[in-house]
Amino acid sequence: MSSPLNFHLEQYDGPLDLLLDLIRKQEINIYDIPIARITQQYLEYMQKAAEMDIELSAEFVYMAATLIHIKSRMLLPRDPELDKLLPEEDPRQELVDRLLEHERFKSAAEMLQQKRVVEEAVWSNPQIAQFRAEDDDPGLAVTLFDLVKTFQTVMERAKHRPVYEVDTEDVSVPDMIRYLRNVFDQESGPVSARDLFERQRSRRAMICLFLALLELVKLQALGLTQPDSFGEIGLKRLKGFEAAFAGGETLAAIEQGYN
Amino acid sequence: MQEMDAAQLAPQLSEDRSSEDAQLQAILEAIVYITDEPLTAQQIAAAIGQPIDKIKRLLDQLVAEFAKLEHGLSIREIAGGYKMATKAEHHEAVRAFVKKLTPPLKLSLPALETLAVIAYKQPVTTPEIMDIRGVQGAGVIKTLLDRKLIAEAGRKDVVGRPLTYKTTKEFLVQFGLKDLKELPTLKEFEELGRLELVEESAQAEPAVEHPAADA
Amino acid sequence: MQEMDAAQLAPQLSEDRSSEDAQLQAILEAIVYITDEPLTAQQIAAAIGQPIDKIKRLLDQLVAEFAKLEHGLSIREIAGGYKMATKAEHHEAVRAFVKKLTPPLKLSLPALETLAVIAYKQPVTTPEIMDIRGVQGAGVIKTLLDRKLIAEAGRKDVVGRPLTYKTTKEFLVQFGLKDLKELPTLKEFEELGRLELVEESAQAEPAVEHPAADA
Repeated sequence: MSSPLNFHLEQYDGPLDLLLDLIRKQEINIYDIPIARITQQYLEYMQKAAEMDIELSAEFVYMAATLIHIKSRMLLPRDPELDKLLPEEDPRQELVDRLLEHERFKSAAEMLQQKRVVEEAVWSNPQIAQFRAEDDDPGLAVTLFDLVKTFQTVMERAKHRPVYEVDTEDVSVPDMIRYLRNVFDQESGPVSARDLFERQRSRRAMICLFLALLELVKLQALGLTQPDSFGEIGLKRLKGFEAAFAGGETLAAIEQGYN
Repeated sequence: MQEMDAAQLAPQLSEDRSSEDAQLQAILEAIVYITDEPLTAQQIAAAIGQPIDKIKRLLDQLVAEFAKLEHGLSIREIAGGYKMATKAEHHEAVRAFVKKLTPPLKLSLPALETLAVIAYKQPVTTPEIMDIRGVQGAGVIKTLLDRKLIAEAGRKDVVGRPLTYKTTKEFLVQFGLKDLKELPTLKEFEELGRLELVEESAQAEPAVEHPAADA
Repeated sequence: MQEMDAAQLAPQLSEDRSSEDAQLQAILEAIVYITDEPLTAQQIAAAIGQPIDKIKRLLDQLVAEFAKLEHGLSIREIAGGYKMATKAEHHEAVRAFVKKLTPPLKLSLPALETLAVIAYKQPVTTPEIMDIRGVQGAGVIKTLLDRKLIAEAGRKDVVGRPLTYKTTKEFLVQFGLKDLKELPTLKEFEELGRLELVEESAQAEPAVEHPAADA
């Protein structure tokens, strides 16, 4: 019995490729694989590859073990009584299914390759650039009217918003506490601490804001968050927020302390 | 009747020739399409190894074919060569089509609000914008910068030296403004709103008067 | 005779309509000529403000017209849209004139196989692909991603939540496919394999029959 692979050692992309080649070259019925013969040829190939220093991947070894396992299962006699109760599947079935599935995708790959050959013989010469050069940028889906109207809405909103005006010259810590109360009355989510500080127009305002924050954190009206280490510090309203401003006493006490 | 006879005879006599002609004409069409520079009949004839007379005749046929009303392309003789192009009478339609293909930029409401604030209050810092809008979040500034509608305008001389922003020339172009002075003031806008109401009620009148005018 | 009567009546009844159709068809030809990305009938209909049914009908007419032997160009349906290109059968003649040759997309057999698995099984995970191919090695996945032939398609809701892959529009364009439905079914490949032996011996016949069918 001569192996079909005696004369040249082809490279295979994987064990399924090798098996399919063995089966197809010898015109073997894939639904009735002579497993002993194929296993022997498979192992011969692996040996030759080793002799020629061709490195085979782990899948080749795994497939060899699978083949030997199937071979041994086919050699084992089955209890005919058990077969009646629980007919055993052909031990080769799973392998055959995998081989057929693999072969279908090999054909699909070939079909794709043929389609590429056609595409490479087809050329296109679109002239859209000539028409595009004239108006480069897409227009805005907004008109000047929209712009003005939007600005008006913003200004209207600003007018009706209860804003606590902080006089930058003689701003105090209690001023800033009231300011923060205003901010967090509207914002339930975290607010960037940096944004708050950047809004301040004077050094004094920033210091007062900082002290006000400390007071509110101490009262557990506000909490500090920092999602990433060295990341942005955020401020968040806590459960104690309402309580801290409920009575006037706590605020009054703080006011006393700073005056 | 004579024509019919000729038509009946022709296929048998010249089937090979006409099929060969059709084949060659197809090749000419493909070649004229693919080349950007006008090709002379001579160049084509030499490249595909065919007599120049034949190529010239077939090119003329091709020119005549595309000259028909139902074709939007034409093969024109330019600088002694042949070149394919869209017909001039469809340029408007094609241009309008290309323009519609690139969808106009949509601005989100926060972006539009921010742009409006910058337009009217420039140069303005991010904290100031947020103050006016009463909203946190400066993410839209980047969008507007990317779309070149606004640009940085130096730092403001206050604590922290925050960056200021201004609108760009692109902004003027997009909104059809000659300069920033052309931006309507809010007062003008409010008056416009009042006029609109008047106009709307005025508009109904002619519709009522119309029959009377006719009579 | 009946046909002639109909033909004689037709021009007067529908002259306006057919001239309008010719005009529209010319515009479609020009549009399909200039565009680089395949355009859907819907896009075209929306952009030129015409009913989609009409546009579809005229596009089909245009496709049929250019499919004729005497045309070297064709209007192909690719990736759900229409695009003009030279016919593949004239590639030899055209190649001599093509200046900017598109770099051929050379894919290794393993890459093509992987692409085939993704095309048929999408969305599919790397382990599933390796299972079918019987080989480890996700290296080709990166190649396919780099060439934009495949894209990530979310995570599969199984242990480890592996990424899944799908083919892209670029895949359809590169392989000249109208849509994924145009791919032959896997079952067809199986039958094809079985038929191959039978067909090989029979292959000579259709080639002989072809001219007879034309006459």
